[in-house]
Amino acid sequence: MNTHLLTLLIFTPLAAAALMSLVPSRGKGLHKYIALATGILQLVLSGAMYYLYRPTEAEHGIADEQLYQFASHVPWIRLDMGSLGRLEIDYAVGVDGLSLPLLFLSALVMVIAVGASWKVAKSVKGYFILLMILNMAVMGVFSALDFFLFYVFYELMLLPLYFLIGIWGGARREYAAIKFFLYTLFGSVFMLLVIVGLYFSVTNPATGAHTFNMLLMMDPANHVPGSVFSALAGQELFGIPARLLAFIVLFIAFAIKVPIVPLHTWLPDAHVEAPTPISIILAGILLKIGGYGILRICFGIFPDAALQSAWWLGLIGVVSIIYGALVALAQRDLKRMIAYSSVSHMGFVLLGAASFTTEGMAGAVFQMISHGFLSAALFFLVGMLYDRVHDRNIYHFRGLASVMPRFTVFVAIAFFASLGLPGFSAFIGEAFVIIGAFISGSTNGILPEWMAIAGSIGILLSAAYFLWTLQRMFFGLPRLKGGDAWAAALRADASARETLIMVPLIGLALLLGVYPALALDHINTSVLALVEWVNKVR
Amino acid sequence: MDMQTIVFYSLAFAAVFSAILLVSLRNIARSLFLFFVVLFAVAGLYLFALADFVAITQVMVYVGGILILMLFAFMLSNREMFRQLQRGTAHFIAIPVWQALPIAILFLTVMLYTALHVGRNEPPWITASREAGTVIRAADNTVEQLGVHTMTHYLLPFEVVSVLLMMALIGAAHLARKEGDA
Amino acid sequence: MPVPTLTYPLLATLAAVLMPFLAFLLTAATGKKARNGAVSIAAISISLLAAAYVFAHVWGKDPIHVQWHWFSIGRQAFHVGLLVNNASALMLLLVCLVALPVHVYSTAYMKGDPGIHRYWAYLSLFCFAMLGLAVAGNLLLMYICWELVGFASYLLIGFWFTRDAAIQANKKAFIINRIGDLGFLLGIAILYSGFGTLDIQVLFGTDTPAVSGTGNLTPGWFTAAGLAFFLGAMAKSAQFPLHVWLPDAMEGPTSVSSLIHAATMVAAGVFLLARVFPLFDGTVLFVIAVTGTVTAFAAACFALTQYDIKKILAFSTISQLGFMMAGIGFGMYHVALFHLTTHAFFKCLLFLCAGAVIHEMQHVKQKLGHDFDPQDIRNMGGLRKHMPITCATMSIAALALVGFPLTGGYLSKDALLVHGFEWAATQHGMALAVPCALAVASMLTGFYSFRLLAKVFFAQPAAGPLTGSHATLHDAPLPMRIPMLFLAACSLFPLFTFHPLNDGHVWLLRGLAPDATLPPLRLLHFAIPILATIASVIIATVTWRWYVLGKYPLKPQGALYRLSLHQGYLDALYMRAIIPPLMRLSAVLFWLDRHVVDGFVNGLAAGGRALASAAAWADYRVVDGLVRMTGKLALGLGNALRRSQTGRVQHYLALAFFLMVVMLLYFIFARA
Amino acid sequence: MITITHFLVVGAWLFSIGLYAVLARRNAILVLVGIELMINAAILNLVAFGRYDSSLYGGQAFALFAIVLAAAAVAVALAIILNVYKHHKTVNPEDISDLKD
Repeated sequence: MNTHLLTLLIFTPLAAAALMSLVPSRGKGLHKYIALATGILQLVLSGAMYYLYRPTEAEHGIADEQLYQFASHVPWIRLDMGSLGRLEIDYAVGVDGLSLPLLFLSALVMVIAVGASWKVAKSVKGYFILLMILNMAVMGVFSALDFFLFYVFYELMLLPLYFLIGIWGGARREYAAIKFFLYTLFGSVFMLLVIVGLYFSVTNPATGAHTFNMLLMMDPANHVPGSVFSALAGQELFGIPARLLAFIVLFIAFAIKVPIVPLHTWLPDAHVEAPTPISIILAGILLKIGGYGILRICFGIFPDAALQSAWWLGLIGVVSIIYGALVALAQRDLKRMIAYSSVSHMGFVLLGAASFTTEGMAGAVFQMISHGFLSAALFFLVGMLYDRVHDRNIYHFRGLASVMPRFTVFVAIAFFASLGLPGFSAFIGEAFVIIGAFISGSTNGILPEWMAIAGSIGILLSAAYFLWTLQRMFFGLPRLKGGDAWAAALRADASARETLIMVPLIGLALLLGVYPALALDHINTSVLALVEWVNKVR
Repeated sequence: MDMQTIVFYSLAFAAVFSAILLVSLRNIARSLFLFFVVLFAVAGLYLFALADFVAITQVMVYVGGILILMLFAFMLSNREMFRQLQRGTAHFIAIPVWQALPIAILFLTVMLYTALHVGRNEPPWITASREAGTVIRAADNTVEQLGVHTMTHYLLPFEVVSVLLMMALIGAAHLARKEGDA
Repeated sequence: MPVPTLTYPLLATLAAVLMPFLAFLLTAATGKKARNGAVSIAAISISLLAAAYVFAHVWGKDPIHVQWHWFSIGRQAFHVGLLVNNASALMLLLVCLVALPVHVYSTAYMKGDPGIHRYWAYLSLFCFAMLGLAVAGNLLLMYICWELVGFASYLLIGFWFTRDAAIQANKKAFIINRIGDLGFLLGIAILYSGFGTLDIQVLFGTDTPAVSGTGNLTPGWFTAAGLAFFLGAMAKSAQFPLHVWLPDAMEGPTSVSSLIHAATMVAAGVFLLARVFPLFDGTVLFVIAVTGTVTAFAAACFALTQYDIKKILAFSTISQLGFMMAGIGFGMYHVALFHLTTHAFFKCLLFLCAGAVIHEMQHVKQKLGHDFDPQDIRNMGGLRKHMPITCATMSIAALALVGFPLTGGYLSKDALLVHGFEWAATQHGMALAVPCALAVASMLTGFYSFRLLAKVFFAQPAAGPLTGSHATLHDAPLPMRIPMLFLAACSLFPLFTFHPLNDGHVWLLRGLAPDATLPPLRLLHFAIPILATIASVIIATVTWRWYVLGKYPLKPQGALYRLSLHQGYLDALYMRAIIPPLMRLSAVLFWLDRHVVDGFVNGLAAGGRALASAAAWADYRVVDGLVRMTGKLALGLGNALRRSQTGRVQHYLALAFFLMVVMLLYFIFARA
Repeated sequence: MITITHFLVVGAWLFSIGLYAVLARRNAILVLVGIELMINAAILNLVAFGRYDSSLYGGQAFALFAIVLAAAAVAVALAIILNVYKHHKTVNPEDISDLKD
């Protein structure tokens, strides 16, 4: 199996960025074509990987290297630190059924984002270079198997995002950018502490040196006896078991990304202020990094603590679902409403993950993928409207269906797909999260049944706010705040480019809804391994 | 509380309060009069330390000499300068206040601490002197004793001081002469 | 799982289900050019033929049960399965039988509508989902079809999307149906957690159904599963108090109302309950029976005073669905399905006739240029002379609804009532109220049906748009008349039995009969049909006197009258007691989100900023001041430091004293 | 009973106030007054401690010397201030920064 495929996937954007920096700013068209070509190349690469990936049952749970394919493992930093031992940081990447679908999703969303950026006019060169750096960081995060490498990519992601929101954003862009930046940084700074703690708690059995390798961190056999995060030592910090504390710290770091209530307030601001492509990336990819981090790192390295706090995670999930949906109901800004609906939908991810059943967890991963497509579609649709009239207030529109029929069809499909209409991917995700959360009560006793029931209320509420918006904005006789000027601007229905962007998103949501095995076949082995891994600790 | 203590406290209070008022007033002339009060009160305090001659000297030299010197020297000089003195500083709360106040308070704290410390554990030489009985009593004739000691034991310092005084007087006279005379 | 062999009945089933779907795709792809609906009609015709073939093969013989692997989660495989047993075969055929006339009818009824291409697409989508629902062999698949029919119904109710009432109605319909969907989904979750499978054959099959035990479930959860499924059925089949969406759903085209909101989709709840029937224990059955009865009675009461012709029929539908539910509750799901079948025909016919009337009234409205409500029965009257065929067919349908002898309705409704009394005999005493209420509801049915007929066809038109403009009225065009006549034929008894007065010979009941039956009370089988018929005749006479001869004795201002007219104020209650608090809650939460949660974050930020500026101040004044002092200390040391020198005595003094204090402090502490 | 601490406390206050005047006031006269206050505080301490030395009367003798020296210092200082005023037309020490090069 080709081991360089993954590395190629990660660093292609970097090469593209370098190439772009050589192209003078005057060559305006060229940058976006380079970006598009890079995106398509990545899409092809990740598609090829998706096709070549062979799910294999892991013998030793998720710590088994067998599970990770396209892996490459190269020593990166080796530093003799005297009494502290040797510093061992590797360039270790590899994908399993958890990360591969997300990788493919990211590649697709990146192409969509480039497509959505077609009309960017403000310093095009810088914009696309930043986009490429972001692209690389995202790919790296999903494939890193070395915690240090992961952290580097994770932090690297922040910088371009900060500038992309802060320079190309809306009216309050600086506020939103700084808020986003600080929120994420708040989480990741503490994550670094845990990483260092883990580093000193884990040794590589092959070399005897401390290591940042995630897979080695997962296996309790590699823990240094008596070290702070050793599974057996049961150390305490501030009166809390150290492993639980570390789990909570990591969880908060990732939960900010997901985001959970009450750590979600960066999201509406960031989404509202960010330009459309960045909203798409934020919703389509960034939120998934949170979910991915929780599954891969929090659950993988601290299964014991994860089990201990599963009830709380489920509760947070349920609260996020209902709270996000209720707040979405109160919105007047279309983009903000969709942002809150993201909070609600990502709550399902947490609820499913916390159930620790294969159904729930697979549902959670599936929901992440599905939400990736659908939220990207939704934000793109909002962007289409905003591009035309520079307004997003729901109350300023009425009867759009008569003005822009094609656009309305897209919106209706995206809305119904998001509210969990069967036949679309969100339904499979949400239904199995609910089922998983429900059977958790009788199989492993982690989540009480009422959480599943409460979570399903979120499905009801999502129907309420989506249908209300549909009714309020799109149906009825046309009446626009901007009058004839708006009508004229809106008369231009979805263009060829916009249709070309929407069709694959909706098509994939539909495809996954009708034939979920496409994703589930890849997800299954990893989820099974993870569930068994966690349940082994009990 | 006996009479003695009351008088001591009132004198001490008068001294300290007048001093505080002195430094916080903007009007220089009033400050100088307050200085007069302070000097008198401190002279009174000397009496409690059984230093009657020092107290008298204080009144004579300071009140009769220095203070009058200060007042007259400037009040009798040109009017412009007097106004300038009257006005004092234009901005009372100036940056140096905030540097000075902490230092002063710090000093006060340190000294109060020391004073209390001395009060609690007496220095050994005081204890020794108390035991040896070499403590000045109210009945002692301090003027006589001082005169004797100045002329005998402190003769050298006395002479040095007199020379110094002479130099100061000559210097002051030199400084005070009219411009262009040199 | 081996790939199932494709037998002809199986292929026919697939064809029946998938043809409308193909039609949907084709129509959707063709877009605006697909105006005549030929594709859809062809598709549903093929479906009808296939369904008939399947029915012939399955009825009374072995059911078709196949499944294909769909996807796996973990080690658990999920299948797409078909299960065609008697009930589904019947449903399959019934849907096709009703859908084809409606399709044909629509060609005339919807003629000239600018969005007709959407209409055909939606209609085909609905047929696909409904047929899929009938044959789905797996609860998950069934759920999918279940939601899809709801979605198609949403689209069709809001077909005229520029009408405000229509889009309000479809939103309401979908959201209330969502409540039911949640019940269904939870039911699925409970069953899945208890039995680890969702296959209907495995769960409820004839051989050794899994639910004969309670699996991993406690009895409480078992009951809860039954109630959850019932919640699903309640919303879909418009049971009290979730029925409020159905009257509003009449905003859709009348042809849609006839197919979806009268004959097929709303009956899906009954069908679902019949499919999962073994799941219900005594408690759930009792709840179902009572809810059904309440629905039947309340809706019949509401129907009494409505003026909108479609609303009357809508409440009548709700009432009849209540009858079916009660039948399920009695444990007699075969009777419920029988009533479902007869009801599908006559209620569909009623709507089609009403559609024909509305169609004509619409023409009158356009011609006269008057502004009046073409659906209001107060504007009608005397239409018998102008629309004889419509009058005849509608009368047949109404008689079937009332349960007059020689009609299908007579057979099914009386069977239901009889079983109701038999069921009450097995329960404790209070249960007798249930069949009694049903009997009263049945009489009320007679009243509102005759009222409708009398007002529309027989009475003299009141002073309204129809006086003097009769010449413009004529019977419906041929494509509308044929379906009406066809359905009228189906509403009569010969389709079900050759013995018009005894339900004991109905082939349909025999084919579906459950294992356990209630102890029969012979007397009732004679008494109830006779009593019911007599009551109907009396009611018919009374309504004739009241409405046709104009001897109406009541005043329309009574409290009961208003209660009935406003549908028991239930809708108003929802609009006041549920929606505003929910919206307020969401507004409050948003406020909290902005001001408390986000306020906390912003507060932290502000605190951070304040701290930072304090630090900056301290840096400038204290630290920098110290630095400046240090600079003074280093007066003679060099040019760099010389710049910070003030050359002022007081500063040097301050420094000196400061250092002195420091020194003193050092001594003090060193000594201590 | 008036103990030595009493004197020391009063002395401390006077000294600090004087110090403050010296550091903070913007008028040379008051700076001078501040210095006098500090000297007075010192003298007070001298006489207070001098009570325990009846053999040599060191405290009181040096108190006398101090008073005399202070008087001399004041005379010289006033002369200087006068000259400074003539030169700079101000008596605010803040404005006199000739020590700076």
